[in-house]
Amino acid sequence: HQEDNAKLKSVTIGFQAGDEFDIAKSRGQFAKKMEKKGYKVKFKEFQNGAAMMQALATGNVDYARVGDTPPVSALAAGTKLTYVAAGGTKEKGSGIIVKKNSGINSLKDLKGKRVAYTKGTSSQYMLLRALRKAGLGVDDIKWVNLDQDAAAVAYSKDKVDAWANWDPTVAQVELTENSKLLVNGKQTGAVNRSFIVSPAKFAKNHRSLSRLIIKYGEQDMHWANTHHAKVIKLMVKDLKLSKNVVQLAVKRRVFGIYKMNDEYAKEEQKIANTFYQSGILNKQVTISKHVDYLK
Amino acid sequence: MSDASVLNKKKFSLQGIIPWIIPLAIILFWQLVVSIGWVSSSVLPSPLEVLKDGIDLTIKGELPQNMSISLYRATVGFVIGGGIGFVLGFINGLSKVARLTFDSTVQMLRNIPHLALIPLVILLMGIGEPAKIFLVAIGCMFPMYINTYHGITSVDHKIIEMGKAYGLNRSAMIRKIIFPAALPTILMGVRYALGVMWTTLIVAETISASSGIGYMSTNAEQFMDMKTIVLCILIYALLGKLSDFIAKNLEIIFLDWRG
Amino acid sequence: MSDASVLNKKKFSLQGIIPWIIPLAIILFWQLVVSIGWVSSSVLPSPLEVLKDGIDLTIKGELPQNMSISLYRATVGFVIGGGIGFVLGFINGLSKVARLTFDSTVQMLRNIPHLALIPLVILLMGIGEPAKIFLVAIGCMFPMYINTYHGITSVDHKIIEMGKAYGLNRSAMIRKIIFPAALPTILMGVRYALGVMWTTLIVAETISASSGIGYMSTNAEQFMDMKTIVLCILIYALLGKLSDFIAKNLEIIFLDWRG
Amino acid sequence: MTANILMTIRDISKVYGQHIVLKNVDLDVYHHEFLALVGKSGGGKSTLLRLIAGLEQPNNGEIKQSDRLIEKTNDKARMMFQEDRLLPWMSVLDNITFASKNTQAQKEAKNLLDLVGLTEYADVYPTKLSGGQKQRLALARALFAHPDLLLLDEPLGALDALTRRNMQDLIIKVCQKKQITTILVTHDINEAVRMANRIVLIKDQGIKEVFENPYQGINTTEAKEKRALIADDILEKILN
Amino acid sequence: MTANILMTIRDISKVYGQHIVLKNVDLDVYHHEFLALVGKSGGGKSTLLRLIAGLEQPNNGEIKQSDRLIEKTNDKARMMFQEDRLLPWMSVLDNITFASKNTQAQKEAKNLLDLVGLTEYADVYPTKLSGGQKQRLALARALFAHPDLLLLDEPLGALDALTRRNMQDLIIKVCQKKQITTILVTHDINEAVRMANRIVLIKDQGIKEVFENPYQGINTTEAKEKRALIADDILEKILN
Ligand SMILES: Nc1ncnc2c1ncn2[C@@H]1O[C@H](COP(=O)(O)OP(=O)(O)OP(=O)(O)O)[C@@H](O)[C@H]1O
Ligand SMILES: Nc1ncnc2c1ncn2[C@@H]1O[C@H](COP(=O)(O)OP(=O)(O)OP(=O)(O)O)[C@@H](O)[C@H]1O
Ligand SMILES: [Mg+2]
Ligand SMILES: [Mg+2]
Repeated sequence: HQEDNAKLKSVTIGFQAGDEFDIAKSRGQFAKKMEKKGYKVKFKEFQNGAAMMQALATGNVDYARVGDTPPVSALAAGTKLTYVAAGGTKEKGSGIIVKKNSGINSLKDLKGKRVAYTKGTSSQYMLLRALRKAGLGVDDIKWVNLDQDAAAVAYSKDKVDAWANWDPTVAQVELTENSKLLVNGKQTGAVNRSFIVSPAKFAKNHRSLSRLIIKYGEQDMHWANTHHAKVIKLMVKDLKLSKNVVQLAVKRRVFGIYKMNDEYAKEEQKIANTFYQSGILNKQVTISKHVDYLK
Repeated sequence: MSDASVLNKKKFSLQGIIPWIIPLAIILFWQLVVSIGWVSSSVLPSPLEVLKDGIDLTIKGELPQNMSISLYRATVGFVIGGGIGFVLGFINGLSKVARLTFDSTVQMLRNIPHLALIPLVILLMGIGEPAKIFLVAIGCMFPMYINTYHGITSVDHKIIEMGKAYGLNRSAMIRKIIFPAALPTILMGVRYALGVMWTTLIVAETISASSGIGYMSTNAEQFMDMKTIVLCILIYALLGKLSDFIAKNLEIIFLDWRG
Repeated sequence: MSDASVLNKKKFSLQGIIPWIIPLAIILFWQLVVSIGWVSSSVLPSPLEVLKDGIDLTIKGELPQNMSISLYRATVGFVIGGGIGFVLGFINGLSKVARLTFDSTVQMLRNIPHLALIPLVILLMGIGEPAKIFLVAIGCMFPMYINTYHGITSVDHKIIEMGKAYGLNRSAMIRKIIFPAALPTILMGVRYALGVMWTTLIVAETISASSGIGYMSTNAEQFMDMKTIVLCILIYALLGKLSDFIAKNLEIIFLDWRG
Repeated sequence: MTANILMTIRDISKVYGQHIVLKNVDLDVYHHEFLALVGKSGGGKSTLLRLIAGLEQPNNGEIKQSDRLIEKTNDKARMMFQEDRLLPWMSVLDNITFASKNTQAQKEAKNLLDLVGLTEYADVYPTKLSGGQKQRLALARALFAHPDLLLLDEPLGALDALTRRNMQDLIIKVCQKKQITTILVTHDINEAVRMANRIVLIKDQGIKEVFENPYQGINTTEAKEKRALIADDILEKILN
Repeated sequence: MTANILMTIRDISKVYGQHIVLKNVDLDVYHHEFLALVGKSGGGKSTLLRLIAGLEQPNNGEIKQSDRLIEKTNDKARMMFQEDRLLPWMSVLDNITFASKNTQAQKEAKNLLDLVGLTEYADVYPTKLSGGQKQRLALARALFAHPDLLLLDEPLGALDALTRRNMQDLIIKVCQKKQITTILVTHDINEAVRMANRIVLIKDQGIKEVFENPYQGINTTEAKEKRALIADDILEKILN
């Protein structure tokens, strides 16, 4: 059907440092290809998913690349958004880290321990999944809500015993703090996938644009998967992390931008259910109603 | 001031109403904006929704509990930080050597955003209650310092000289001349500090908090719970009004001589 | 003040050194703490590492670029917000009706943490440059308002009366009596506002920024780049020193009559 | 005679809290006259001047100048206060000219500064002046104005005999030249009879008596003696 | 005679910037004497008092009291300034007693308040006082102290003749009773000869002449006449 009116020239994409669009932006191909199709791409950087969802809700971005939990929270809060695409996971690079000498060797050992996480992010979901897997109750650990840098200091000074997080932070902590991943996302089922969401109305009216974005994005991701060295160099510069940290993080990650499918939607639904059951969200949402399965 | 005292009762009740006109106008405008659908209520909930949220949270006990823990942190932080700032300001105001030694450092430290200080605070104080109170104390310290210092260094040289000529010793000089003369400026510092007290809480309560009004506010932001976000903003505004009320009354009580 | 002027050159150079003793002591202690391994350098990098980081970033051009964009935002925000605060403070200081109408609202608004305002700012101003400058302006507005207002309402009634008795019209009264008399307090407001200007930036530059010292700092926080975090703290401190320097010189220039 | 009246004060009273300062005061002030107010410290002289200047409102009665009611600051009057009330942020010269829009006025101000003996202080801040110098500066400021009515509240209290005498002459000269009606508050009865053509004695919350002094400005020995007699008369009335 | 000296002033000079105020001043002040300083406005009288009180240091020379060099605030002297310098945040009564640690002193303070005629104002803030009332309050504050040396800078300039006379007597009485050495700055030569046993004329940056006045305190007609002669003498020296 006839959509994508010719007047639209500029498209705003929200991203976070080190994510899929950061790579696309740095490589430069994406914007060039889009321009050929008559779109000027504006990349807007955000420091966290919540802020990006805020910008999306107020129509300040057209596409937002976020983690798995912010869209769920936003939907529960009544934001009208649509999932237009999914990214890869960080299932091997996210999880719960502990110091090697901490004596914590299994999930059960977490009982009674202080575990750092950041409220409203994947780490909260990750922890809930991990506790369930270990047969522990929600109150069997001490939940310590901290921002990234605060958590880093707290973890290093042993103010917390474990820390739910994801790459590249996990990689960094593993390498600098003599730590290990107690459990990763693959094992807990919190795969930490990224998604690309759009304001519902925009998504409805610009489906072919969305297809373009997926198409060109996927090309960049393919490039990323096959040019690790270049991606690593790029991220070292962008994130100001040391090379071995980035190497570790990039190696265990698969980049990708895919059309939405049932499996991805179900992953999100699980998050929604878990958060609702734990009282974190006070509204149940049905993810499939907010997905555009572009064909 | 003097004309205020001759105002009759009728004018007085009007004086009580006028200050609320703009806040009310804002709320009405806001209700209108939401009602006519200029912004969707998921982006900006209407005042009524926010009120309902407030009532709900009060009934559930969440709001009173968060308020009281915040009040505790705020008060303790204010007392400690304000106290230190006052003492430091006093010493630096009185002693030239102290001033040379400390003032520059304080002026540098006060410029560091509380947000940026968090890692250092955790390093020094851990993640418990002391860390939160410490941050509030830091926040309250600076306005009290600056105003006390400024108040003391601006005391009219003539009356200090008079005090000297009447043989006041250092302590009497401070109690009877320097302190009362600096008090108006110091009370302005209290006014600032009372404001900062609340605004640092929102930062302090990102340190491993699970309660408090600042926690409530950042938590709502994470989950885009606009009703609670706006509710918190309103609560902050009302706390501001309360601080103003306290500051004004302190001025009325302690500065009655200014007529 | 007067005793300062008789100090000879030798004392002067000493006076230039003393203020740096404490900052230096802190840096030495910090180096020690890291050197003896009390904290790992991944948590708290040593001063030398931080310095190296600073030099690196300067050579790469990242630091100067971020500083200059922040400086731009800070200055524009300061001018707009400080200006509005000044005008509002002036009007409220002069007019009783204005005071009744606005003061209470301003006192309420100033209590709202910038962090909590972000959702509203995004709603009103979007995520571009204006939003960031807006937040800085909000921050600078309040200290300028409070001090201007307080300065004007505290002008000695006797000299205002004198002005009246010499037939000054309203504008001349303001220019020749009220403004100069309130200036010391207003300049104190400038001092506060210069501080707030930098501290709001860190919040403002979380709104979809990709440059600026606040961005640099939060970004470093995201990825636990402790060197840059600490570097930013040091930069903030130095900017504080700069603000202090500016404020002091404004005082020297405009308040020379206080001798 | 009424045509010649500049100001009418009718039945005014002034109360501070419980304290009655002035009660049912009536007084006419004539065009171009030089009036002196004398009376005991705390008797209400400054208060009366403040009422005339419109800086305060009476609790009762009314004051009219050129048939206009004085309801707020009296625009046609200028006042030299009992304290100097100088502006610390302005130079000595600017303290004189500060209320003037006339840039030509600079010359007159400098001239006045000469006359009060402060030529060399033109550019310093008034904090550098001695007590009497401050008072003379405030006097120069008052004489610089061109009002219909000049109110002088103890303008010469801090001056030595010689300077005082010179300043008395200066005041008389300027007020005559500019045709200014003047009300002078003074504690020095000799000063009053030397300068004023009428002397008003304030006592017991009101005007006790008005003394005519036709010998003002006359320099014969006889006039001097007559003035001394009037002064004695006033002094006696104050004491009893 | 030297045993009787309370204070020696030797060769002192005081310069403000380029402006020489006092040059090579020498003066002895005797125990329990009443000294008056007279001279033209701006002549350096207040400056000399400030040097004696130790509030300022001379550029040259030295001042000793009871053989101790005055290097900082003179602890054995109390000063009444030319301006009132009252504390606006204290009641009238507290303004008198503020420097005293003696709680018994309350009674003396109230008594003094009676004597300066401010009984009914004990509990109000000094802003409510008239110019002359403020001055009397400052005087009461000075007389309340028990110094070796009392410095009075124009204590009675704002008072009417009657009140002034009463205050003169009060000062003399209190200083005699408490055996206080007093230095009084005044513009009123008659006041000087009435109160002081020596009158120092300050002129041309120094002490021009010291006049002995053996008739102080004597109430015979002859003594009055002699005093008048001394006064005339002083006046003439000021003028020329
Ligand atoms: N702080 C100062 N800075 C500069 N000059 C000053 C200062 N204080 C006083 N002077 C100058 O010193 C001179 C003497 O002043 P001083 O106050 O001693 O005079 P005085 O004899 O008390 O006069 P008066 O009778 O008018 O009070 C004056 O010319 C005055 O301008
Ligand atoms: N603002 C005020 N509040 C209360 N009482 C006042 C106020 N101003 C003046 N008074 C009282 O009014 C009376 C008259 O004061 P006023 O200043 O007119 O006296 P005065 O005749 O000028 O005396 P002086 O010669 O001492 O200057 C005094 O008793 C004083 O205490
Ligand atoms: Mg008076
Ligand atoms: Mg003097």
